[in-house]
Amino acid sequence: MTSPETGAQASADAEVLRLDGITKRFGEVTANEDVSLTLRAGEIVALLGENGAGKTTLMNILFGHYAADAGEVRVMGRRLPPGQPRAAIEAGVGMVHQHFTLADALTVQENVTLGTRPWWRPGGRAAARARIEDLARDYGLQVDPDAAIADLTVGQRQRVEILKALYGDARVLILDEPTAVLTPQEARALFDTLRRATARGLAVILISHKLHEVMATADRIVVLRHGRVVGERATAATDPADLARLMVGADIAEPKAMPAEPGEVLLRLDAVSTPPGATQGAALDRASLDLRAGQIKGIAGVSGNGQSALAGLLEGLIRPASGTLTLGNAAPADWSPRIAVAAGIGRIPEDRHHTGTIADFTLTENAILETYRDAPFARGPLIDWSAARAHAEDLIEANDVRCPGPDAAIRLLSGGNMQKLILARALHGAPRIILANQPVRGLDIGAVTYLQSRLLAARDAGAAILLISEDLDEILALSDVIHTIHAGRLSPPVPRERAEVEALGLAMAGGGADAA
Amino acid sequence: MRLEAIARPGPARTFGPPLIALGATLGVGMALALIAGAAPLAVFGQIVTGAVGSRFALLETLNRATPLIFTGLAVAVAFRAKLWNIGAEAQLYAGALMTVVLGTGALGWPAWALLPTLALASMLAGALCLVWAAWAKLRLGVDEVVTTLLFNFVMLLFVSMLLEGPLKDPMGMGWPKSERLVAEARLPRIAEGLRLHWGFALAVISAGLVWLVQSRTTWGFEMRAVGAGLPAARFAGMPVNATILRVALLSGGLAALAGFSEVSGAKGSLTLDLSPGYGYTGIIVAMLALLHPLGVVIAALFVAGVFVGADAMSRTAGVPSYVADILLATALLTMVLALLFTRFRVRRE
Amino acid sequence: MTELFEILLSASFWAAVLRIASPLILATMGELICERAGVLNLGIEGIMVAGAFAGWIAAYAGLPLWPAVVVAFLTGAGFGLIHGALTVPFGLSQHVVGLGITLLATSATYFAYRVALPEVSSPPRIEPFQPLDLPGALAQTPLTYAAFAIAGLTALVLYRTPLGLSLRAVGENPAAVEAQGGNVTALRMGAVIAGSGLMAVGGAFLTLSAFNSFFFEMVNGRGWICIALVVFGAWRPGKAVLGALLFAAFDALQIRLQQTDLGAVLPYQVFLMTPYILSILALVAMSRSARVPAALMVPYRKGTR
Amino acid sequence: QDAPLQVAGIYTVPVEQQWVSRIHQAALAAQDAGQIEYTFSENVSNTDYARVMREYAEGGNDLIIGEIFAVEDEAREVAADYPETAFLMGSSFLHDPALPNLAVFDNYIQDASYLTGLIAGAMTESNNIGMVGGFPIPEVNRLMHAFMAGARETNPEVEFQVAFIGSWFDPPKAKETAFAMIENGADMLYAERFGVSDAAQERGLLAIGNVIDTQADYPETVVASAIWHFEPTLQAAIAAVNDGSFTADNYGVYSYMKEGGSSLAPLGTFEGRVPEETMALVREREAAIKAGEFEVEIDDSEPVSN
Ligand SMILES: Nc1ncnc2c1ncn2[C@@H]1O[C@H](COP(=O)(O)OP(=O)(O)OP(=O)(O)O)[C@@H](O)[C@H]1O
Ligand SMILES: Nc1ncnc2c1ncn2[C@@H]1O[C@H](COP(=O)(O)OP(=O)(O)OP(=O)(O)O)[C@@H](O)[C@H]1O
Ligand SMILES: [Mg+2]
Ligand SMILES: [Mg+2]
Repeated sequence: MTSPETGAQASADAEVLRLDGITKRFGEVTANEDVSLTLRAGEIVALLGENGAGKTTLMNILFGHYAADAGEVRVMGRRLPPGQPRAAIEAGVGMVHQHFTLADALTVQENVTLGTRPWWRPGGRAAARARIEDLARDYGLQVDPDAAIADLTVGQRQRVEILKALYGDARVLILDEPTAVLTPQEARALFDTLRRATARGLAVILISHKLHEVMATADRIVVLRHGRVVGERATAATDPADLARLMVGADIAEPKAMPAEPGEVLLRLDAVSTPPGATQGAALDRASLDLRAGQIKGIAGVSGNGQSALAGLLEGLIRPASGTLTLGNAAPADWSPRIAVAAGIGRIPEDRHHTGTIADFTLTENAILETYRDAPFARGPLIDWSAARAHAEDLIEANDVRCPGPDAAIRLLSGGNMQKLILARALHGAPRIILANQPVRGLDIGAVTYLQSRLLAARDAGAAILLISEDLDEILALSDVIHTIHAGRLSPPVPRERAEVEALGLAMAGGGADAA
Repeated sequence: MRLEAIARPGPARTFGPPLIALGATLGVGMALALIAGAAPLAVFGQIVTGAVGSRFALLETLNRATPLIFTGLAVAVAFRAKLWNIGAEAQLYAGALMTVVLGTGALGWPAWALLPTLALASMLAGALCLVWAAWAKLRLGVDEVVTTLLFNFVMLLFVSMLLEGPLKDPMGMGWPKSERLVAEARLPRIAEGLRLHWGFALAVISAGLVWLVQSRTTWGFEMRAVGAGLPAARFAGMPVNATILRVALLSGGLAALAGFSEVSGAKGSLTLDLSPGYGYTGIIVAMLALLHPLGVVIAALFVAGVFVGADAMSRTAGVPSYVADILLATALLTMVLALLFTRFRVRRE
Repeated sequence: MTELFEILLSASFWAAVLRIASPLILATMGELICERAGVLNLGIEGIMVAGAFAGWIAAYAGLPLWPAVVVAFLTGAGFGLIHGALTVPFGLSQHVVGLGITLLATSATYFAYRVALPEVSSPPRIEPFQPLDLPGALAQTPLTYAAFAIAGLTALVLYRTPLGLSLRAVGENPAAVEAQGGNVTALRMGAVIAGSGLMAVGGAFLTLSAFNSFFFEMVNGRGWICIALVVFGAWRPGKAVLGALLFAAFDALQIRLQQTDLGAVLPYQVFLMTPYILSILALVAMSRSARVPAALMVPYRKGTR
Repeated sequence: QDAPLQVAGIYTVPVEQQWVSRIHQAALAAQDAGQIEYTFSENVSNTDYARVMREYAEGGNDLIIGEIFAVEDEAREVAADYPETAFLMGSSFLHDPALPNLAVFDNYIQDASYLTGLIAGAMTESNNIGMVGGFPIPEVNRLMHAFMAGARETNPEVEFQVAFIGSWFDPPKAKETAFAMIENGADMLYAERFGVSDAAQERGLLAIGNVIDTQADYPETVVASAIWHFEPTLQAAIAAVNDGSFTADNYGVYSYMKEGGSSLAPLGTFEGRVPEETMALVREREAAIKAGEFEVEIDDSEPVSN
C-alpha cells in the first residue's frame, strides 16, 4: 500500500496521472462533474460506480476520445491537449475499451501495429513481430501474431487489446470492465498480467462491477455516483458492503437462495449434437441434460465451448443434428424460435443489444417482439398498438425499468434497464422453462441483485431454469445443479453442495469432463 | 467535430436548415445563369413559375412526380428492411413490359377488369425482378446492391431486344417501339380536360397503404424489425426469410407500378427511354423522405418541382438546359444535409 | 468453334482487351480504395464523365497530355471532396450522396461543355496518347501502362504500408483506428478523394487515349461496371484487375462474335447483355468466398456508438 | 413580314449528334439571316418531350421543330392542343390531314448514300466493308441499304460486316468495333458513328462519311460523304408559316437530292484518287437522280452482315 504522505517530492515524482476538475455534459446529461483523480506509478486504482455513473466517459476524456467541458488531464506533469487520442497515446496512456476496438478481418499483428508507424514508412514487420512476442512473453499474453481476430476467443481478444496498449509504451493502462467477458481462469491470468505491469512501474486504472475482484487487485478504490466522486478508499480500509453502499447510496441485500424442491422433467436433451458452424464456438457433442421444474441448472464454462450452441438449441435457433430434444414427454415435430416461445420457454439471450432488442425500436415495440401475432396485440393482420403500449407500461411499472416512457427508443436505456425489459418480456406469461444466458454480464450491483432475485422467484414458482454463465461465482450463487461445458461436451451434473471451485475450474479448462 | 442529437427541435430548427438548402440551390442557379450570360436575379421567379406558377406547370409537376412516388416507395420499403434495391429501374421496365404485353390486345376485356389485371400482372413482373436477387442474398449471400444494379442493364437490353423483335409495332415504321395499348388499357384522366391521369391518385393511395401496412400490420412490423435488427427479429421468432421475400415482392411490385402508370396513364406505348432514371431518382426520393411512405409523396413532389421548374427556367432564361439537373443535384445534396441539421447540431471537440 | 479460337489467339484481340480494360482498371481501383475505407462511392459514373471532359478540355486548351491527366485527377478529387465531406463527417447516406454526385458531376460537365463550346457541330479533337512502339498486344498507350502500374501500386500500398493498414482497418472497424490514435475522418476523406481522382483518370482515358474528343454520354455505364468489378474482385486489387480483364475480354469477344454466323442469328442485345449476365453469375459463384469490408456503408460519427 | 418568326428546336440528343446538328445548323443560319429568332432545348428525354413542346407552344413560338420518333402519339396530342402553332417534326410517319398544324420530315438522303456506295465498292481492295451503327432504326437502316446497293453495283463481290453498338455516343466502343471489323478483313468503313473514321485513320484505311462532312478532320481517310442539308426543309416551312399556308405535309421530300436536301460531299483530298470510270458512273447517276430518272430504293429493314 502506497502511503500518500511519504515526502512531497517522492510522491510528486511518482505521480503519473492527474485529472483535475473534469466536467462533461452530453446535452442535458451531466456525465462527469468536477472529477479529480491522481495515479502513481506501480499502483492499481479501481473505479467503481453504477451503470451510467460516468466511468467510461471519464476514461474517454482521459484518452482523448472526448474533450472535457472543464478541467484538465496531466500525464507526467504535462497537460494533454483535449480530444486527441494520438496525444494521449504518445504521452503513454493505453486504453482497453469496454467494447473491443479490433478489426476482425485483420491479424493480431496488424491490429497491434495499426497506427504506430508513420504512413509513408513501410517495413519493420519483423521488428514489430519480435516486439509483440517479447511483450507477450514478459506479460503472459500468449497469442499468435498471425491469427485473424475473427478466429480468437474473447479472452484472446482481450489479450490483444492489452498488447495494443503495451505496444504503445503505456505508462498508464486503463481497463474498462475487462473481466466482464472473461472466465475465472482468464481473469486470473489478466490480473497476473496486471501485476507484472505494475511491477514494471505501470499505473493501472481498473473499472469493474465485480467487487471481490476489485478488493483482490486494487490498491485504492474511487467510487463515482451520478458523475461525481462520492468516495475514495484504500482497499485495506473497506469491504464490499461499504463499497456497494457508496455506489448505490443505499444498502444492497444479496439474494439468498433457498434449497430447491425439484419436480418433473420439463425439457430433456438426449445425446444431442448440433451442426458445426451454426454458432460461434464449439458445437454441442452428444450433450445430455434435463431441466426440472423448480430447479436452476447452471452451465459453467469458458466462452466458446458450446454455450452458444446450447443456448441456440433452447432458443429455437438451432435444431439438433442428432440426438433428441424432448419437451414434457414428446419431441417437438419442428423447432424454431416461435415454437420455443409457444412451448413456454422464456429466453434471455446473451447479447442484449443485438439479439435481445432492436435498438431503434421503442420499448413498446421491443416488448411485443415475441408476441405481436398473439391476442391481444394482433387483431387479424392488424396490430393493436394501444394494447401493446398498455402492456409495455405494465412491464415498465412492474419491473422498475427506468426510461423516458414506452415510446422512447430502447437504445436510450442503460444496459441494466434494457436487461430488465428483456427479463420482463421473457418472464411474462410465467414460462415453465427459462433460459438465462449471461443475464447479468456488465451490469451493476443493483441490477444484478434485481435480476437474480427475479430468477430465484421464478424457480420457486416452479420454473425450470437453465443458467449459462462464464462467471463461476454467479453459477455457484444461483444454481442447484451444475454442469461444466468444454469443447461442446457437458460434464455429468454436480449438486451445488458438492461442487468445488477448483474442480469446476479444472473441468472448465478441459481437465475434468472427459475424465469424469 | 461531433454531432449531438437535439431532443426537442423548435420551429427554427425544423424549417431553418431546409430553407438554407433551398437558398443555396437558388444561389447556385443564379451563379450558373451568370456564367451562361443570363440575368441571375430572375432565376428564382422563373423556377417557381415553371414548377407551380400556372395550372399547366403544376400539372406537369404532378405528372412527373407520379412515377417518382412509386419508385420512391419501392426503395423506401426495401431500404427500411435493409434490402438495398438499386434495381427499381429494371422493375419499372418489367412492369411497363407486362403492361404492353397484355394491354395491346391480348386480353379483350373491359376496362374495369383489364386495368386491375394489368396493374397486378405488372407488379408480379416487377416483383420477380427483385425476388431472385433477394433469394440469392438470403441463400447464397450475394450482395444485392450489385446484382440489382447490374440487372438494370440486362433488363434494358432485354426490353430493347423485344422492342426490336416480337414486341415491335408493325405500324411503327421500324422504330423500336411497342404497339399502342387498347383504349380499355389506358388509365383515364382524373377529370375531363385535366392532363393528370389516375396513376397519380394510385400513387398517393399506394403511399397511404404502404404507410398503413408498415405501421399497423404484423407484416409491416416484421418488415421494419428485420431491417432495424435482423438478429433480434430472428431471435424473437419472426419469419425472417419470408419477410425479406415479401419485402422484395412489395418493393418490386411498387416499382413496376411506375412502369404501368407511365405506359397506361401517360405514354400509351413502350419505348426504350420510358424512364429517364426514375428508378435511381427513386432512391433519392426515398432517402429525402427518410424512408417514410408519406414523406415519399412530398419528396417526389419536391424533386419533380425542382426539375420541372429549373428546366422551364433554363428555357425562359436562355441557360443550357443541363442547369435543371445541376439544380436538382444541388437541391438534394444540400437538402439531405439540411435534414440532418434539423435533428442534430454540430459541436466542436 | 475454330472462329472462336482464331479470335482468342490473335494478338489484336488481346490488344483490344487491354485497351478496353484500362479505363475500367483505373476507375475500379478508385472505387476499391473508397470501399476498402468503408465508403461506397456511387458517384463514380458522373466522376468519370467529369474526368473525361476535364482531361480533354485541358488538352484542348493547350496543356500537354500528362498535365491534362493531372487536371482530370484533380477534378475527380474535387467531386470526391464533396462526396467525402457529406458522407464521412456527417455520415449521410452513401447511396444518396453518390447518386447525387453522379447527377451533379454529369450535368455540371455538360453545362460546362455547352458554355465553353456553344456552337460546334462536332467536338474539336486533340492529339491523344499514341500507342508505344511495341510488338503485338503490348502496343498500348502509356495510360494503359499507367493503369496497371496504379493497380500494382494500390495493392502495394494496401498490403505493404502503414497507410494501407490504416485504410483497411478503417473499412473494417473505424473504432479500432480511433483507439490507436488514427484519424478516421482524414483517412476516409483521403481515400474518397484519391479514389475519385482515379475514377476521373479512368474517364480521361476515354478522351485522351481511347479516343480524342469528348462526347456526351460517352462513359456509357462503365462506372457501374466498376462497382460490380470491385465486388467481383472481392475487394482485392489483383482480383479486380483480373475481373476487368475478363470483362474486357467478353466485350472484345462480343464485338467480334457479332461478325460471325452467331451474329446473324442472335439479336445484338444478347451480345451486349453477356458481360452483365456473366458478372452476375460470377458474383453468385464466388459469393461464398468474398469478404465485404465490415464497415462498408456504415458511417462513423465520432463520439457516438 | 416584319418581325422574324419565333422558332424553337427540341432535340432528344445534344446538338453535336450528326443528325440533329444538321437541323441546328440550318436554324442558326436562318437566324443569322434574320429570318427567325431561334431557341432550343437539347438532350430532352422522350419522357419530357411533350412537356417541352407544350412549354414552347405556351411561350408563343410560331414554329417548333424537332424529332418525335418515339413519342409520335403524345406529340400529336400536343399539336392538337395548340392549333395556332406550327410543328415541323422529324417522324417516321406521314402527315395526318386531320392535324393541319403538324408536318413531318425525315433524312431521306439515300440518294447520296447510294452514290457513296458506288465509290466505296470501287475503292475496297479486300472486298470487305465494315459498317458500324448506333441503333438499327429506319433513319440508319435506309442509308446503310442504299450504300450497300451502291457498293454492290460497282463491286458484286463485296461483303459487308454490320454491327450496332447500342448507343449514339460511345466513340471508344464504335472504334473498338471498327477495329474488330478491320481485323476481320475490312479495308473500308462506313462511319455511321463517331469513332469509326478514327479507327480507319489509325490503321491507314478508308472511310465513308454520313450525314455530315468530316473530311477536314480525316483528310487521308474519309473518301466521300453523303451529306444531309436541312435548309430546304426549313426554308419551305418558314415560307409556309410566313404566308399562312403551313399545313400537314410531308417535308421529307425536301431531303431528296433533287430538292437539294442531300448531296455527295466534294471529293476534296481524294480528288483524282477515285477511279475515273467510277466517278463517271457517279456523275451519271447523280444527274439521273436529280432529273427524276433514277430512284434509289428505300429499305428501312435492319441490315445484317453477309
Ligand atoms: N455519447 C454519449 N452521448 C450522450 N450521452 C452520453 C454519451 N455517453 C455517455 N453519455 C451519458 O453519460 C453518462 C455516463 O455514461 P458512461 O458510459 O460514462 O457510464 P459508465 O459509468 O461507464 O456505465 P457502465 O458501468 O454501464 O459502463 C450516461 O448516463 C449517459 O447519460
Ligand atoms: N449515444 C448515446 N446517446 C445518448 N445516450 C447514450 C448514448 N450512449 C450511451 N448513452 C447513455 O449512457 C448510459 C449508459 O450507457 P451504457 O451503454 O454505458 O450502458 P451500460 O449499462 O453500460 O450498458 P452495457 O454495459 O450493456 O453496454 C445509458 O443511460 C444511455 O442512456
Ligand atoms: Mg462504461
Ligand atoms: Mg456497461
